[in-house]
Amino acid sequence: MRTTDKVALNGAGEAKSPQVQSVDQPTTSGARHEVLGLKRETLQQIHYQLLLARFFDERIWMLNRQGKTAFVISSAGQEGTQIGIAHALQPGHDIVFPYYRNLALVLALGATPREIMLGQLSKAEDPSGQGRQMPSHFGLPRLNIMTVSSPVATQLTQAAGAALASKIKKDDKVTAVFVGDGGTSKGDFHEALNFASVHCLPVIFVVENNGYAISVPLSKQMHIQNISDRAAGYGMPGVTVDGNDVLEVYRVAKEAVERARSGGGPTLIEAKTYRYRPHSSSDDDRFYRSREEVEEWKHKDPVERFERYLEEQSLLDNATKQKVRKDVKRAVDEAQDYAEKAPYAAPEMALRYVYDEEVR
Amino acid sequence: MRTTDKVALNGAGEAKSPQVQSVDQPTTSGARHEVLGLKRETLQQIHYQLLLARFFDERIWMLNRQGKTAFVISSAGQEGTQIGIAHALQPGHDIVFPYYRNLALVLALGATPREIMLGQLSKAEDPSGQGRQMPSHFGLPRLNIMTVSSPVATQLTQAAGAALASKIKKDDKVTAVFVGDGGTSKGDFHEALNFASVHCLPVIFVVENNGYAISVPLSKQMHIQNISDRAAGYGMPGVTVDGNDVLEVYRVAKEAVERARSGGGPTLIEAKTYRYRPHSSSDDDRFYRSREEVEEWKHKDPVERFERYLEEQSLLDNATKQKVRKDVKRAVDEAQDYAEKAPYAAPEMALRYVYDEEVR
Amino acid sequence: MALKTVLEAVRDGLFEEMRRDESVFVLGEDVGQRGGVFRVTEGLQKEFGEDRVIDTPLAEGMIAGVAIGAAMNGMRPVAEFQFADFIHPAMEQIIDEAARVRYRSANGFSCPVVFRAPYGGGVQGGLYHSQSVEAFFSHVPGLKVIAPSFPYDYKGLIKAAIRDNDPVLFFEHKKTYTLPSIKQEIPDTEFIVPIGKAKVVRQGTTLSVFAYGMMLHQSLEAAKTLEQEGFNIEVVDLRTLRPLDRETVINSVKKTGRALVVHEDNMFGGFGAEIAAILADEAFEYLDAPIKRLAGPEIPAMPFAEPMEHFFMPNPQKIAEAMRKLAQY
Amino acid sequence: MALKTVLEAVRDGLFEEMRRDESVFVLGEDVGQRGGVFRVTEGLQKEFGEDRVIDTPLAEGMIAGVAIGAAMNGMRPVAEFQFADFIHPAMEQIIDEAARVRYRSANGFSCPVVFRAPYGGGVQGGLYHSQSVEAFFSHVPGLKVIAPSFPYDYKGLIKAAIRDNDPVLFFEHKKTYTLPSIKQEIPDTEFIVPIGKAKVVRQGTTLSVFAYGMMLHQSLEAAKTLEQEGFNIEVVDLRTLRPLDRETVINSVKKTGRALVVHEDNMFGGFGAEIAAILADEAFEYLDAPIKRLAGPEIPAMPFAEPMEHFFMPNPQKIAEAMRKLAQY
Ligand SMILES: Cc1ncc(C[n+]2csc(CCOP(=O)(O)OP(=O)(O)O)c2C)c(N)n1
Ligand SMILES: Cc1ncc(C[n+]2csc(CCOP(=O)(O)OP(=O)(O)O)c2C)c(N)n1
Ligand SMILES: [Mg+2]
Ligand SMILES: [Mg+2]
Repeated sequence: MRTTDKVALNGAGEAKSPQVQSVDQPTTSGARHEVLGLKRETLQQIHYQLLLARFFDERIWMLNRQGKTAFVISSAGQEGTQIGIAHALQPGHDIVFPYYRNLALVLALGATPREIMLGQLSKAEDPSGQGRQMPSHFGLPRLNIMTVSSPVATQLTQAAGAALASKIKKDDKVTAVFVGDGGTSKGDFHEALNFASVHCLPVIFVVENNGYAISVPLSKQMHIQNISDRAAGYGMPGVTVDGNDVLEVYRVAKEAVERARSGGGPTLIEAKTYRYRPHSSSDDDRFYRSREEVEEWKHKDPVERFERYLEEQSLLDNATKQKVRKDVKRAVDEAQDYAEKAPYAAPEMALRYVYDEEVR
Repeated sequence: MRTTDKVALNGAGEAKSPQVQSVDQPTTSGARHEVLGLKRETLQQIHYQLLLARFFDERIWMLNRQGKTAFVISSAGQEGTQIGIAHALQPGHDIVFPYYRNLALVLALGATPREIMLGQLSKAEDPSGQGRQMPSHFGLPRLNIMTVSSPVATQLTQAAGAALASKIKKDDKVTAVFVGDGGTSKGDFHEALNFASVHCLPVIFVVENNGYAISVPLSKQMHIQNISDRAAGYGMPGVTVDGNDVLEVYRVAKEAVERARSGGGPTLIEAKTYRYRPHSSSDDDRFYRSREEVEEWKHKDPVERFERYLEEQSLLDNATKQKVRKDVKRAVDEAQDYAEKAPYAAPEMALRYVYDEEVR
Repeated sequence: MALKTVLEAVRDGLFEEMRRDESVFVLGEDVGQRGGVFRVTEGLQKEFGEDRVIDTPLAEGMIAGVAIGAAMNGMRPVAEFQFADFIHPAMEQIIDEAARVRYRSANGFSCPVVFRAPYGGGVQGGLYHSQSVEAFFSHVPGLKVIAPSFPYDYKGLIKAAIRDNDPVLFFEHKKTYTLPSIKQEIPDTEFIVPIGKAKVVRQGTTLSVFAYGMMLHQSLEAAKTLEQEGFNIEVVDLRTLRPLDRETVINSVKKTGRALVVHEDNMFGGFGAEIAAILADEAFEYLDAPIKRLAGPEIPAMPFAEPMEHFFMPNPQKIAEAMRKLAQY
Repeated sequence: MALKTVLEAVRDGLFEEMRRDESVFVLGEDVGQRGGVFRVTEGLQKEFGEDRVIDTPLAEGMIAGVAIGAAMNGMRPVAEFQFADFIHPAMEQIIDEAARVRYRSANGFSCPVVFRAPYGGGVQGGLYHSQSVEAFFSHVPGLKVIAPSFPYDYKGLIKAAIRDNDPVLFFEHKKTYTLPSIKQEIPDTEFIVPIGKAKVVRQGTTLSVFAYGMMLHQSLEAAKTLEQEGFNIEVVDLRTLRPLDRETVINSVKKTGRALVVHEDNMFGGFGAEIAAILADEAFEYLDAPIKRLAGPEIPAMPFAEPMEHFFMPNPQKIAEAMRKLAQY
């Protein structure tokens, strides 16, 4: 694996999303976050990341309407799952195979708004591939965020392979891989979970169950209630979690990551959640789901729920709420401003990097 | 689907294996076969078919040693499973997707020794394909025994497709598909069971778990005890059965077939059994399993067990035992005699049947 | 007569065949309620119901396997792959199974199934929504491969494919789906276009161009340009890639003595290689110039960013330039 | 120096590279305890243990995906497909993933993996144990495709493939595995054969033959026959199919003016088409005769019954006849 620091931006003058710290130590009683051992700063990070992801998401849809980006695919509604998992990992040490829906995840892992916006606008400095891929096809060597492709579910066996390498090398890394409910119907899901279980690999499989594979509802995808029920068929633990409850997601993920790191093998985590937007900017979800259904889910919004929790714990006041909103807006404005000015890769650059260019 | 009666032999002077009758009516109490509603004639058929398959199998290994056939793959040890399932089906009406291990199955379904021997010796009259395929790659249009290929597990989604067609056409057919334990690791298994369950299709999936995929033992194939445990992940019934107990196999298969036919959807049946021979005539099993293990299984031999049962029920005396052995020997001798004399397809025949030759 | 786009032509063909033959049914991802991501199957589920227009789980290998099994049991499935890019999980079923069912059983069984797939680039689809995959399948005996260019042929050939008794891959160039400039008047009366016949869509004497899909249209545009320069370009619409209409291809070059093959797919081992190889053998004595191929560059797939995508795609200017060079050789 | 078969040469190469580099490991069906169904990996598990010689479940897509993921995490996997015929379930992973990891990430990630597969017929393997699949993969940018003929090259090229920083398909002709007639003295000292270089294994002036694997050996045999008839055949061992050594191929034909390509795979869209297409373009002025291809017939795969299998396979007689015709053109 080789890095592209030449294009990975860590430049000054840039609003960075706070880095995730390694997991804090749990206490036994008290408020939920205390039981989970989450420090106040961590809660503030989570809060910031939830709002950043949501706001960034709204911004790129706006850019799409303005004709400034040809394709948008959204994490709106699923931030709770993605950020909850991110905090159970050690960014930069652990290995992550995201999928195209994982904007909130990669931001929480430490990708900067600028890095992501450069990808969204397909500019030469896009660290995921100089604009070669569609937006949201993430990839960031410095954070072990493995390059995302479009074919659904191919990342699952690859994640098992990365975890196998960690087992052979004894490098203490855990691999986390993400897939949608639709992706679980593909043979890759079966083959990956089976292999990971046979070899007791340090990997967690995260299914973001948002109820649809584009237009195809769960009822036409599978004849079971919980995707996590499939774990038993591989002799691995499986858990279903409310994906819009970031603290609960963190709890089950932390347990799974610790099990994986300590040699206990893989876990299947199903997070039940919902996407607010159409599948992508090329989709129109009115063909296949009611506005009522979408509205209903918005009452379970992961961002609002977490803010309510912080307020109940009097860890969040209105002034802070406004400040954070200002901060994320500034971060996204700056990212957009930089990315819009940034140049495209030269056309002939399309010919580069088919093979290793350093030998012969 | 089109038939090849021109090559399917039903000629006189040929020792036929008795046809399977449609399932008899069960009584509620008494001996096992009575509870299952199996008439004496059916038991005699089963007995004949068990011995025929075993004897046929021994004969083709002999032919292989004599250099008369280049490839042998064996059902020896697994006859109990295959013949038990066959009797729960309606041969010629129901649809069967076998795999290469299913010699006993196709004989029990009504393929004649001559038809099979013509395939074993790759002669022009081979009804499965005029000698184009390796031996034991069965296929017999008149019995809806669908053409077998070598790639493992590809038949599973095809069986789901055939069952989907039956559901659309309402033709009252049940599809039965067979695969080994090794084949369950391939994505096809997952995709087929999932689709069949979503659409509540009239299909039964039969896994012949003989403990090995060539040399790879179960422990390196999966991290579970029973393959039938995977059924729950698709919301379908799954059952594990002693594959060497032909009556027990028949019982679970009958239940599954009736469920399928009555609109109750698919079932996964795992039959635990064992192959006595190396994987095929190209294999040497001494590389990967002990003679002791093989011997141990021979004490659970499905043929002996069924004969013991018949004797306990005083449904079998020594005279009959000897007669049946003579009968199967004659049937196989006749088949070999005919097949050895039969001609090969002309070399240029290799060019035929790439596309439908009846149009243009 | 009615003016139709490529997309409407395919859809009309599906409607007509499903009305004509009860054994025809459609399956694929999002083909039902959604009417397909390109809306090719729009309205089918409403008319024919969920039994004959099936939204499948996401698994291309399963889609192909189910279609094959249903075909072996008397149906005529039309399976859609949402993008040709995603056909790879089905290659085992298509190449090892569909293509061999009839052959391996010596005509005992058959597999009348149609595999539809939108292919081709220039739509900002990036690496995985722009691929051309015809080279993989046109190599395989037992399969038929169709890649039309005009609405009339799309309709006539999808109907022929559905009635064919062997497996057919039917490739639809997504950039041409709604292209207004290529709309055609299509008769309301039933018609079929035979599989295996190419068509000289522009008579010429200077050189012969062989193409299909979007490249066929761009070649015609380039031919117009060269006409003003006094060159008289013959353009052959291949329509069917396997079985190839060798006679039409060879006769065209016997007439012009010069050949140019154009496709989007990369050149090395692409479909154009077979055309060139056939001509280098069977039209050798008639060749007045090297056989030329214009194709996508040797990179894994089409980049997303517009400047790079534009760099990748052949276009009328590049084609015209290739024609000029070859004409002046 | 020691006299080695093709099989021993590959095995020796694997042993040497696994000893040299801890990141090299082997995975596949039956490769461990069984030492492979052809015994190519015999002894590896004993020396390197179960962690580095892994018997996998039966799932080729998984084998490829696991290898790719391990490669992205710093390993150099050597994945075996038990037969090339069964590589199709892995095509999505090989074509869409392995071949594009470096490209799509603009050099951010790489995928140094070797996919080994025994291919080819004439061994009574029937439809599914005899296939040649090189045409599918040599078309794909981002992949390298190797198909050696002699033991020395098998060893030197498997070592080169393992050290290469990009995905390599390594095809081994199963009929040549233990062929005594082609055993070679191989130096005990370490050596590498560079990827991308063809080799003129027989100098000639009458015509040039291009082949690889079993067909290369049969072409040499045929060349001997023609020598007695006064013809002087040049034979080129392609060794690497992608990237192809265009220079050696073109220069040979510039010298002889005649070209014959031989392979087992069926002709239409086969690898020979690309060779012919390149020559029809870049060696056009030097051609004295049509470019000829000798290949398997246009049927889905090789039948099992010996008379039909024999009918399918090219052989020295057929090749000699093709040479004669071309020489006398
Ligand atoms: C192999 C493959 N088939 C089809 C597609 C087209 N496609 C892209 S996303 C998608 C649905 C995925 O749904 P899901 O896995 O639930 O993820 P979600 O988008 O809902 O998060 C489909 C069918 C694809 N990208 N890859
Ligand atoms: C897709 C595929 N991969 C590999 C093979 C080679 N192969 C043939 S049989 C076999 C093992 C199958 O084991 P199992 O499914 O348990 O069936 P069994 O032979 O034990 O009855 C393998 C690996 C194949 N035929 N197809
Ligand atoms: Mg979903
Ligand atoms: Mg087995």
